[in-house]
Amino acid sequence: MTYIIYIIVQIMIMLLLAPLINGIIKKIKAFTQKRTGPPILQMYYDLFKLIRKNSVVSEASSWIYKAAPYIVFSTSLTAALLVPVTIKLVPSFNISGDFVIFVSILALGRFFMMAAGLDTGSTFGGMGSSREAMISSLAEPSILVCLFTAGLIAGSTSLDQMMMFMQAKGQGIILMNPAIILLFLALLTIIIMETARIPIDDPSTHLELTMVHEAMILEYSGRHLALMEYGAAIKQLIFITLLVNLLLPHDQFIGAAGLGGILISLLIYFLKVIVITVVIALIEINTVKLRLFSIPNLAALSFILSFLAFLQYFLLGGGYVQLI
Amino acid sequence: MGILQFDNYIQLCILLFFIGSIIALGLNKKARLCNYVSNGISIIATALLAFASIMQIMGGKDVIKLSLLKSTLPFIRLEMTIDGLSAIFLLILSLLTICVSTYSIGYISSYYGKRNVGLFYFLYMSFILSMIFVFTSSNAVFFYIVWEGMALLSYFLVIYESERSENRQAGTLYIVMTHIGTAFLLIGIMISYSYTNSFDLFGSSDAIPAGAKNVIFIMYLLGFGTKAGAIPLHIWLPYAHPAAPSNVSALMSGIMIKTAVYGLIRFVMGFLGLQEAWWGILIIIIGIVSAVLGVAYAMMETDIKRILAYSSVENMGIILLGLGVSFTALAYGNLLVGQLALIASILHTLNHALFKGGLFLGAGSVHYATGTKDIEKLGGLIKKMPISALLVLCFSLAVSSIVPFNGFIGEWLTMQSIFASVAHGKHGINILLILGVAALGLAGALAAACFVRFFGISFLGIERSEHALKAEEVPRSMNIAMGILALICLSIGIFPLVAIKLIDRASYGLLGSSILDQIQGGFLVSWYSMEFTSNRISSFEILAVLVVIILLSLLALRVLGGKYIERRYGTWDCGFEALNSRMQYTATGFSKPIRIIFRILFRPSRKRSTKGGTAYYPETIEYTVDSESVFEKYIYKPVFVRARIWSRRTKFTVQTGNIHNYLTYIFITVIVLMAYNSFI
Amino acid sequence: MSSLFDILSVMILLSSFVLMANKRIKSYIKTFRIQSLLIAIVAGILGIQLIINEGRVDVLIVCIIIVLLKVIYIPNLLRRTYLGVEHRVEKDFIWNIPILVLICCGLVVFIYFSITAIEGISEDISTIQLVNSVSVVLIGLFFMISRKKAIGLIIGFLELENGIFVTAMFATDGMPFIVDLGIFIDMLTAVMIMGVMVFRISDKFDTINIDELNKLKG
Amino acid sequence: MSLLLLIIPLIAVLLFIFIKKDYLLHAVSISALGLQVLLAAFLTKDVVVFGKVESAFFYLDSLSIIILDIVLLISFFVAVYSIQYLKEDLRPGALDLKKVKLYYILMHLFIFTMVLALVVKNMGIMWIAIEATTLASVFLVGFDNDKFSLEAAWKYIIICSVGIAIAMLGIILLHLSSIGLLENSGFLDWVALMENAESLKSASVRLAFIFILVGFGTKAGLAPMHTWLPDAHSQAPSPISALLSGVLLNSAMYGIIRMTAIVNKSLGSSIYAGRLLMALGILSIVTAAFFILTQRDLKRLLAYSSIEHMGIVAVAIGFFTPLSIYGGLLHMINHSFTKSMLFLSSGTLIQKYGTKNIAKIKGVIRLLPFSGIAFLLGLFAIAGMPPFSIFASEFGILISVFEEGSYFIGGALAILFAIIFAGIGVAMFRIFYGKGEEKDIEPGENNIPGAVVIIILLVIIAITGLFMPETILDLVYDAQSVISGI
Repeated sequence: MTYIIYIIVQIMIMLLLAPLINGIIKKIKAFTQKRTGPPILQMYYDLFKLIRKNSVVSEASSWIYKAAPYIVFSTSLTAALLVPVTIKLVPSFNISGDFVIFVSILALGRFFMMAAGLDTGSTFGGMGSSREAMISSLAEPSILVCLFTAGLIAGSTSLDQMMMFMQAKGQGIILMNPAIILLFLALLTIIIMETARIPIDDPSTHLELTMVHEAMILEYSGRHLALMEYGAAIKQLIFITLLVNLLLPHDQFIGAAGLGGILISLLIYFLKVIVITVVIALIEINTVKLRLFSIPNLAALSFILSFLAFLQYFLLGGGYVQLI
Repeated sequence: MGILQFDNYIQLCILLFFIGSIIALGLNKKARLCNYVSNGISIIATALLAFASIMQIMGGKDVIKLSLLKSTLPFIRLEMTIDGLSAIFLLILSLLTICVSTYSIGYISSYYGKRNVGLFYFLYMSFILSMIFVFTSSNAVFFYIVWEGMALLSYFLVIYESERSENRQAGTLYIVMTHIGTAFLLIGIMISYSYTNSFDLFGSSDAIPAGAKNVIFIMYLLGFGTKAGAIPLHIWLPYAHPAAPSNVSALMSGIMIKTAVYGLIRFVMGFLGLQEAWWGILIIIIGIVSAVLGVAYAMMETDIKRILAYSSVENMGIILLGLGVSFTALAYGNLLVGQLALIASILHTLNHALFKGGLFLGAGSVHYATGTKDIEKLGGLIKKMPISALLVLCFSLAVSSIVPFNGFIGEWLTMQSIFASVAHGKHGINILLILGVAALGLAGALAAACFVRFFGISFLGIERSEHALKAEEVPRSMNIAMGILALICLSIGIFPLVAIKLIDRASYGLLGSSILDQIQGGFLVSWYSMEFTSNRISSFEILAVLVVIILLSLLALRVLGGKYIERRYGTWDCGFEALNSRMQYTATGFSKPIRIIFRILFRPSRKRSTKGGTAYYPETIEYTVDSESVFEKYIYKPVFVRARIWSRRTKFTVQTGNIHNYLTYIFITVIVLMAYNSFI
Repeated sequence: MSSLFDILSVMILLSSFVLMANKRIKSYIKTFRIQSLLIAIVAGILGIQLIINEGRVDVLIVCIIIVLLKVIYIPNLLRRTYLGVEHRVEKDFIWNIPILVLICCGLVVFIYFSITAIEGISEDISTIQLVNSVSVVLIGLFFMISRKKAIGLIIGFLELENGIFVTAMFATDGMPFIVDLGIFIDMLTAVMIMGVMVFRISDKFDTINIDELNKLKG
Repeated sequence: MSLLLLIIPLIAVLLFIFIKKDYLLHAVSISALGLQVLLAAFLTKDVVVFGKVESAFFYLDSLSIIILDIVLLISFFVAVYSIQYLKEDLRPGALDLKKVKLYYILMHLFIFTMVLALVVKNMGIMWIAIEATTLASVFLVGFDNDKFSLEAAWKYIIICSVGIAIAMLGIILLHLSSIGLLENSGFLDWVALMENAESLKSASVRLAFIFILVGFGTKAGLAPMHTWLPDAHSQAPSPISALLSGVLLNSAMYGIIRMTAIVNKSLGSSIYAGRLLMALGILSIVTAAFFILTQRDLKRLLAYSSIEHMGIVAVAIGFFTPLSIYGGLLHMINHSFTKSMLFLSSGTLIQKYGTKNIAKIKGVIRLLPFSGIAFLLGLFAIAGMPPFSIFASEFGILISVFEEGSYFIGGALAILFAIIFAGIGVAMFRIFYGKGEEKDIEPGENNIPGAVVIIILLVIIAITGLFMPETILDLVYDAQSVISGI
């Protein structure tokens, strides 16, 4: 029973919260540019409108093109199930998954997205796919090393186990631990790379020289486009959730169990997400988009941060958990 | 019991292949009959083999010993022993061979009247037979003989389409490389013989001193590494695999290069025993390099089968990585991690056999339908051959280690074993292992990119040439064969425990440890989570959730958005008249960002030439990119060229043609020998 | 008696130096005749000695054969061959004569040292005889190396055989007779074949300078 | 019976002189060799039963009978092959009876001399016979009578004569070492020398070995005295190349083996002779390995391969353990069959294409379905691929080397074999496939009896790799104990 409640809560929060993040970021950006900007809930309106519109489908395309949005959307949601928004709710018998399968599920979505980009026969789609392929290849080692290190610290590769460990170890060590700080920075960089934000990609542009994510979904319209956008937003939220719940755990501060505890926990979670959102927005405001071939530098940065985190942890030598 | 004993099945299988190959040669005038008969025989024989090997694994811990004809020469013994390890590799062989033989029924039909089908099947069956012998021989000499026989037969299969000069060159390169590798193997075997006085692979290696074991290990590594296509010994692989007919490529890539994995396990783990940690470390390094560079090179190719061949290098890298982790763990006395990594490695071997076999068959189908292997000339095939496309898509997902296919399971287990190893590990190695994790990530992502490119460029979009336009769906038998493979891939992906338990049982005899206690959930209810203590996954659940979410989202869209109405329209072409295939992204263009980032590996050279018109508005622009493997360019070519030059030069300075020089040689020899005689 | 053989062996060695110092093919043939004569004298003395001591006549027969073959027949044959093929006189040797002779001296010194370094070699044969006769063999080989024309090579070969023969004489009082006979037949055939080939070479290549025969290489 | 073996070829030679019809020439040639093979079979039986066949003049034990059998068998095959070969060779003009006659006379004399070298007891006579092999075969090498073959023949006779003369010096020194020990009749007698080896004077024996090694080594094609070999093998008619390579080299090697046995027994250890043999052997293998790589002439390549294999035999004999000698003798047998098969098929090939240049030959398998495939498989065989017979003996030799603890030599050998394989592969494999420019060559075998012979030889080398008849193995083992005394 808790299992089903967990799934419902998890999915609902993701569905409801994800478009808000984009709204907040856009609002902050507009604010700094002395504009009013779109309403904070604009993305909800967009999605709702898109869903009701008819779709235009390219004559050159095949079933891959039509299947891709569903797969992208649902892989995002499935991945979301592996990243609990609050530990308080996690059932003892969780949906089974660790960080490897987490990465793999997202890869499934990305695979179809890139394939769909090639399916229409459009130049832009291919270009977007090609660039996405490069960026994802560069990001993946960092993600794995980062999560692997976190897993080593926690003694498990399972994401919820890792989160539980982090908060069980409590207040003291987490923020003071250099390994954790480095991991935090690495994961933050990864979020920027994975969610197609400036300085990697500009989600608001449609200039072919700079597009990555938008180029892949250029041909989409109607409900397909809605699913694609929604999936991307959810993916962004997943990564933020991962960051805040893994490296800034909060549940240990809440003693109370039961419904009250869960609600408080969720509230703190919202706050943390918004804080990170603001941080991302600030980063986006203060940087310019990188040249495509400067992206490896950023990827290398995040990899080095993860690697250093591993080394830090490794040199400090603490907290091995006997696995077998 | 008599006939029911399963060693009889293996003998029967060997006999069937032997007879079958001769029948095939006899029927070379009747191509169609030969095709059906040969494939029938090999399907039956491999089915027997599959049955026998499963029986062996399930049946018990004791081994089957067989002996073939007795050789009269004193040091040659043709003995076979089938233990769990042999059986699991035989199972891999038989699974793939059944499918490949089914596939061949359709595929070879295009050879009727053009080529000697009888000869083909003679070689094909002898090749399979030689691989069976490799997996079962219990004597190093017999192993060596069949190993060379396998190389020889596969050489003839590589040059089977010998009218193309690149095939001939590929064949020569292949046989030369593999023979040089085998020379090292021979040295290893000989050194170990000189201490133990026995060629028995199941014997004891206690008599060999530690220093000699190190040398032997290096020799085995060089020998098997060449066959495995491990970088930097891989250069033959991307030439030889594409050159063979596709069904043979499937066997070569699916099984033949796995004989190296078998050899490493059998010779090093089984016979030598693991004493030095650096053995494993060396293998890990080779694995990492092969995994990353293999797929990076795959990304640059435009020939379907070369992409697949390089991808094989990558997967061999992952397998070797697992094996290296296992070796290291065992050297440190960590049996359980060793066993886990070994299982990971063998499981990935199985997986790779299945999906790479399937991909090569898919490449064969594409070649069959379009007559070209150049993906720049393909496109839009998904509409012409939907079933093949779907199956190739499945294999592509599997090779990119994406859930819910089997490739993911292998990678997951490898990752788990690294995790367990690091958590236990000695300090220095951990840094290497974390690089292994990064390499797995990079290789996985690049593989996904590479296979999106492979699938996207050749099956999606608009047809790029006449070849693609005239394509039709391939004969049913070919799709059935690939379908079976895809099904097995999916089932292993969803119910991995069946395979894992089988491998665990099979390799029990080797280390005497089992990880089964560490896994929760019974054998029959294997869709339960695959749990390794607290790290559990269940691809079944993930798949179920995925499907449910897709269905729910369809429902939700229906409710919220009303009926789905679509309008077919041309792709947006920026307002030009008509989009045509030449405006599509090309495979070369697709890989450009990666080519530029990793330019140190590829050394790309670009050439742009314009023709006609003015400088600003030329009529045609030709843009070619050449990328060459750094290993070929900077290691093999210089060595080879230098050797040739040196050889030519010394040849003419020694063998000058002048009789005075020749007499001088004799004169000097006499003097030198006299000096030796009197002064030494 | 041994001292007489010593003197003869030195003379044979000397004759091979003279041969090496010769410049013209005609003079090679003359010197070779003299060398063979010296060997025949050795064989004659040895033969008479053996008849007196043991009643063996074979060495004396060998002596006669040597006179017939090496002193009379083969030099004449070579002379005829030479006259048949040589049209103009050219320099025939690769280096200066003094250098060649000096190398030969070095050779003798080397052979002296290398043979005396072996313990127990001189139990049955005086060292000087062995050194001299082996030196003749190697000087013969060196002569072949140093001469460009085909006939020079044949002479060198014959000198080499002379050296071997003289070694056999000194070392073992002659080989079993049938062996000796066989050797002579072989040698005669060899020289005749070589002579025929010189004609053919002269035919095909218009020269008997065998440095021209260098098409087969590598 | 040995005498009969020697008389038959002489009678055949006499007959050749008087016969006027070409088919009679072929018939006499074949029947003479057939008779000799039969005789050899009887002799072999005797040797197997009694251990040796000895008379005042002749001596045959298992060592010499093995080589004798090889000589006669291969000569027989070559004779069969020659029939059609000569017809093809002389096709452009009318059949030149004189040339055929000359060919047969010389060939049978050549065989006669080789048989003589093997059956006699006296080392001096054996020397004479080996010198006579050169004299008999020199005009065979120069049979084509053009500039190249003349040059080859000239080099052949000069170098081999010099070499053999040096061997004579060694024989004299050996004689010297036995003076006062053996009776006059026992002078230069194999058996007597072998029996009394321990009491020979070691100083002369050592010196003698050097000269004999250089001398017979020249004839056996050991580097650096091998220089005549590529020229002679490549310029001779292919059947003669087969004889030279498959048989003649063995006869010379036979002398070295006998001598090594005596020296080792006399000195009481195999180190002295072993080092020299190994040095020359490895030098030969290295030479061949690097010269094969860029070889352009089909038959020169095969000739270098012969040098390699003689080097291998020399190394095996150099180690002088029972197993290494066993392997070495087996290797001589295997090499003879394989190499003569290769030379014969190369003859067919060269006649077909009219060139020996590897670069100009293409599509052999298409044009010559039997000889071509046999040639290809023969190349694999000669490079030591299992299951062909060369592999088995190379393997045995390697085992013996490693058993002795000579890892570096063993490793070097294994790698050199691989390099040679690479060389052969790079140089030769391309000739088998593809289409040549010469369209006017029509496919099909011209030399049918030749093709049959080649296939028979191929079957022999393919089967004996794993299933050598036990009788032969026993014989080889006996020969091994004759040499090593163990």
